Amino acid sequence: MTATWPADRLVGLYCQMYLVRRFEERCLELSRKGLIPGSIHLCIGQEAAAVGAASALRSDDLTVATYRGHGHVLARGIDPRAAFAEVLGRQTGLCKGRGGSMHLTDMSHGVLPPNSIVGAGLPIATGAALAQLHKGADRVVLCSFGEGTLNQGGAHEALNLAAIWSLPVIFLCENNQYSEMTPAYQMIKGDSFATRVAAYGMPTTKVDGMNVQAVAEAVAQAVTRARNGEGPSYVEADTYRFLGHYQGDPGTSYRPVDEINYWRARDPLLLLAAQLSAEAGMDMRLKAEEESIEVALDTAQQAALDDPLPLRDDVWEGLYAAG
Amino acid sequence: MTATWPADRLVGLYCQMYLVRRFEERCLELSRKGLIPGSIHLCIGQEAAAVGAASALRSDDLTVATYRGHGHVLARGIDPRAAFAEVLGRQTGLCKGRGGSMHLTDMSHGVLPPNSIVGAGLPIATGAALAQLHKGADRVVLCSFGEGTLNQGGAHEALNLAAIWSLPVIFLCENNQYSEMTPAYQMIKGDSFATRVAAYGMPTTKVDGMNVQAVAEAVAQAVTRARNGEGPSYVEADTYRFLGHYQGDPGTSYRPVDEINYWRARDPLLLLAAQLSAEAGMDMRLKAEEESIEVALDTAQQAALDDPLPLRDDVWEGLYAAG
Amino acid sequence: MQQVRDKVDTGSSVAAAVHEMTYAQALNRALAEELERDPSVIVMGEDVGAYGGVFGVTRDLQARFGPRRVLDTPISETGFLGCAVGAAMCGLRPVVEIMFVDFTLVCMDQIVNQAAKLPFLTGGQVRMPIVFRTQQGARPGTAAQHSQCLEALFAHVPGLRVLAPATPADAYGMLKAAIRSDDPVVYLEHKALYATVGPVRLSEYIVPIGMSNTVRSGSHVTALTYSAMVPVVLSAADALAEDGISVEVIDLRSLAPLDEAAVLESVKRTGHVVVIHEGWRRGGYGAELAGLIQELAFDWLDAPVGRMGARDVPKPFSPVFDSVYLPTKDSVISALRSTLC
Amino acid sequence: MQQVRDKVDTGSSVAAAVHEMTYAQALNRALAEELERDPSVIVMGEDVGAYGGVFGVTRDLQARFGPRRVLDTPISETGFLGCAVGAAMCGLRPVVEIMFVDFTLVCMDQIVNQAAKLPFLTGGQVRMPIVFRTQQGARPGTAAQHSQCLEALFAHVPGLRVLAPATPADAYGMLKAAIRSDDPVVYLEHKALYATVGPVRLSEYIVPIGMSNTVRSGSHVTALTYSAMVPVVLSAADALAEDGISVEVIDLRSLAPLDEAAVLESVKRTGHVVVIHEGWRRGGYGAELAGLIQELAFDWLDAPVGRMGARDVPKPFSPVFDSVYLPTKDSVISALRSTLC
Ligand SMILES: Cc1ncc(C[n+]2csc(CCOP(=O)(O)OP(=O)(O)O)c2C)c(N)n1
Ligand SMILES: Cc1ncc(C[n+]2csc(CCOP(=O)(O)OP(=O)(O)O)c2C)c(N)n1
Ligand SMILES: [Mg+2]
Ligand SMILES: [Mg+2]
Repeated sequence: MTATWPADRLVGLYCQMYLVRRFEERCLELSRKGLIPGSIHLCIGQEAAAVGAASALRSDDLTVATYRGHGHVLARGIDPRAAFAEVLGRQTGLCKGRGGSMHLTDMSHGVLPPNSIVGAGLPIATGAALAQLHKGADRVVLCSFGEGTLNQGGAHEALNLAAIWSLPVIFLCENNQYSEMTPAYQMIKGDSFATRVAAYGMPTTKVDGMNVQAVAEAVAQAVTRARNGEGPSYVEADTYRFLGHYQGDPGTSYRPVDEINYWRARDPLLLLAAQLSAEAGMDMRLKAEEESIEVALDTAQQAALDDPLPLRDDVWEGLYAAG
Repeated sequence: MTATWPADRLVGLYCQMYLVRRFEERCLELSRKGLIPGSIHLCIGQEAAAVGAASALRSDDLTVATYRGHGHVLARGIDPRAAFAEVLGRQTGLCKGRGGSMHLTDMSHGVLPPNSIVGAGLPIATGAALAQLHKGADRVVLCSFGEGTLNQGGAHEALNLAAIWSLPVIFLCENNQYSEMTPAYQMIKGDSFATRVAAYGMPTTKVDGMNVQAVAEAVAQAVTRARNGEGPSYVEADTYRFLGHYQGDPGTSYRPVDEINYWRARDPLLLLAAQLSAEAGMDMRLKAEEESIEVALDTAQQAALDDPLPLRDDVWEGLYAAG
Repeated sequence: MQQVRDKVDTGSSVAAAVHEMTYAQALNRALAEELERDPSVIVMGEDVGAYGGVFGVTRDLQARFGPRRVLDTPISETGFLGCAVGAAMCGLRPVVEIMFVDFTLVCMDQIVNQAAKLPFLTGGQVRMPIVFRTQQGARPGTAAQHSQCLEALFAHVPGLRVLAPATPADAYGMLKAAIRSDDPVVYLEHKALYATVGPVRLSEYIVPIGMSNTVRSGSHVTALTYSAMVPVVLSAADALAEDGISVEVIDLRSLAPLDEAAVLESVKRTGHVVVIHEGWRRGGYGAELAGLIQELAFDWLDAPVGRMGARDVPKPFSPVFDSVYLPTKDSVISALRSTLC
Repeated sequence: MQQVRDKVDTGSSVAAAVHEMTYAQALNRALAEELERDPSVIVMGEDVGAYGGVFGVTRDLQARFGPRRVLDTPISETGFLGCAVGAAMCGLRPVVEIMFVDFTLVCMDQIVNQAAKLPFLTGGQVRMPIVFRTQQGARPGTAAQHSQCLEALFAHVPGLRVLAPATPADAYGMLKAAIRSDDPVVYLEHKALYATVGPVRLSEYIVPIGMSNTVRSGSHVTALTYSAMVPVVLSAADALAEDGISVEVIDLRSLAPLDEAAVLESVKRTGHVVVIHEGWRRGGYGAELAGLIQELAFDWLDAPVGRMGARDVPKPFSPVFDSVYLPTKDSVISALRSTLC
């Protein structure tokens, strides 16, 4: 990591992380009230990875995330109201209520469909990247996934394709130490996921996934490589999900309290706020920012709750191309 | 490699390679005459890998081979007549004519079903190994496949399973430089398949796949490890198929003549015969051995040709367990 | 709500005690008893060991039988299903859990090309005693990739057995039969059923593969169904009974093999039949039933075989669509009614 | 042998010249023309580039259009199919070759969970113009893992189009339609047909998706078939004609969507119908046809819908079984005859 970035820049990242955090906390609340149907997979604790990575992208770059993708998607600047509306199953949702929490897509913001099949996103990201090369565009593709995904064969096929075709993809592994309820390092021999990826012939880096600037810098390097036609890279962010695998899992039965506490003390928002607070007046400034985000989210959430449901008779919509 | 083995031992290996070579040349002839239906995938040129590896096994060990598996299967000591009968689709065939050339199975000789889906054999081999551990048996499993197979995701999943569960498997990669008509090194970045495998946490070795003793020794080491409960290993034998991918492919349009000639000069039978011929009387001895193999194959082939076809009405046989 | 009238109990019922338990508990119990009974039975899957399975079906099994018999796997379905195939050929009896049926699509090769075919193509040299346990079905808020019912795919493949229990009793008795079968069984649980409670006669209660269950007798129309549609159809039948319409409800339970005799007997008696399932209608399991019934009971049919299934779209997320996506009590009532007109 | 009577030619036929060519050449020609016409079309697959495809379908395309448009891939079906899915969402029109349909079982997720579902679940934000080219079918000496016909699996999945051309003309005209379609198309060629020769009207000859072809008119019985069974059924029809039995043969060509109108019109006219295909009979595509026909033409049927498919076993290797495994001219003759008795 280079020197600490100027405060303004860091405040921007803080605000995005705060937005993601609060969006998800609100989702959890809505889910508990029975207003969000089905499962939601929160990235609370992992915001620095999503926000740091997205900050390294150009607005026309592309993102391929997963079911744990709220952070990645929001960090691309999509409309929170449309995101709320989607998880609430409203017609005004990003996917007109057809996708839900696991599939928040916004092609107009470079957000391709997040995937709920573990590993499926990596090949898809290579294809998005291939299309850019093909068009002579210098857009890059950010593909995020969890460490457990590296046990899925299709992910390996994609890593190899990206390497041999020198595709502009950044593979961002958010190593949150668990795959569902299973400890990550129980499912590999040794202690490195990166070695596997390196074997395909691409550079790998490990960063502190609780430090948003560190993630942003590592991803920015990978983006530069990709944009310059030097091919894919792998960035692994060490992180932790503070809650369970999904809203129905307390996340406490299979993880030691000490471990949870250790990571919670490394909350990416707390760390950055603490760092920034050296600056005079910063606490107040952050507080003000938080409040304005809160207001925006209030408005977005209420609007989404008031939004109409899809019409039942439109159940066929989108299935086939017109004609 | 240690010192050269005693001549008797090498003659034994030579005979096996000769048996494989001649079995396959006969198959090719039978295929050209229209007597063998469908495709056959010959391992001519690669005999040292199959024979060397099998020589390191105990008779109760297990083999999981592929569609290019005649060598591996014959080297386990199965009855050539039953093998001929199978490729000819006879009721007396190893699989009663249901399997054919790609699936020569003989459970009584430790030969599990060879597979014609690229990569499918690796997970299956891990399961066979798991079953041995489970029973407290010290049998090991030899799993052979081509280098192109390491681009199939399922193969990676199996390598990882074998590593984390410390399974007694020897992964033998016969790197014959091509996957069908595609040059192997065009489909990976860099020049090592082994690095990928090493990343799962198992030892890897590369051997001259045209030197039967070298293969035998490398596999023997891996077998010892496996039998001692030290887990899987990977052995990569550099080799070449002298003919096409299958009998309908001359194998010449996509491979340079120089390359073919280079490898043909390294024919594992020629190399071993040349090495042995330093010994007095050896040429005569090998000739005699070859003749007796020839006679045995004549008999086996003729018997198989005379063997009955399956009965059409037995088409359901074997589908479900009795009862 | 549900009247289970099993025709057969092949086990010794000496020590048979009836317990109320959930579908998930019944499965758990069956697994525990089979692990106990036969040392060659092993259980594998994601989060099935230490955690006990995301639906709790394998709870406590690892603690009781150890990590060599109850194995946590990486997210490597092709890997561990293939591992089960290899193990089965070498004498083990693996019960593998594929967490959602949707994920079978990443490992179909090991089910369809390997498990289903190897016994046959080796001329019967190997047998394949594997149970592929998985769960399917749509629930409010499940989306397109976590909600499918793929029984039609599996039932098309020679070599596979396909079972779909609807009650705790069957979950228990059919899982035991599946584990003891020497053929590969695709065992389709339903996510909506795990918490349902019902009586289970323990010990040697086995439901033979291939046997349906007539859960309600009737004379006017036959309803063929299975899995989570059974209670829906039963409640439709209850409602129709009040109007004097007598519906016979058959819970097929075993989709491959099918209890053809029971189906034909009923259809020939009523002359009217509707198939109800949650898989997509086009090319669904109901297509096979319709094809078979119209062929073998043509002269007895007073109306075409009715087919109800999910709408032919991926499951849409918003629950507003649920009632048009799946058959409901109301839509079943009207289908049963209209086949009689 | 085959009388192709297409009903529609939507293209300009100004420059249309008729050439004799093989099915493989017709496919090659269609690919070349579409690559030429539309720079967003790309071709991917194993050995499709430098070598030109193991069946020669992509011959010379890489030389002509370069390795960025015609890509050789590793043996990574999940990888390159997923790559096609991603590329299609970003504006390319990938045509991927899966060498044998049997191998779709290692990458079914990308076809069924991704390509078929993403357009719908994104609320129509993305389209999926992919052609999954593959070939299926049993031939003498093909064994269980290289011989399947899996159209029933694909036709069950909402969101997919499923095509199966029987002639060089259709191979050409339907591939062009598939490439121009914005929906994912599973394009099922047949290994036994690649070398068959027939007339092809080049240039803008397009066979719209969803249109069947009545390849022989008849009045006594309707035979519904497709792919390599078309010539078999036609020869059976020829033989029956000598006995005064008039068989109408419909080559369905498009399995999803189905040309329901044409099927029903014919069946209502003849009152007798037999479906003939090479996929397994149980749960095969014929089941859907039987289900549909008995439902929509119940009162017109004089006999049950007959279904012929492969025996419900994995394809056995020995050719001695071929005549019991697949429908043959003789077995088709007797099925057509017996439906009339
Ligand atoms: C092919 C497949 N197998 C299993 C699952 C069930 N599943 C959903 S998330 C998950 C764990 C993924 O772990 P990881 O990749 O580390 O991501 P994380 O959830 O920790 O962010 C599993 C097993 C799935 N969705 N797809
Ligand atoms: C899943 C799958 N994809 C493709 C094929 C077609 N195929 C058969 S052999 C082969 C090449 C395999 O290459 P390699 O692993 O190097 O083995 P070799 O044939 O050289 O011995 C291919 C692509 C297949 N059988 N299975
Ligand atoms: Mg994780
Ligand atoms: Mg090779």
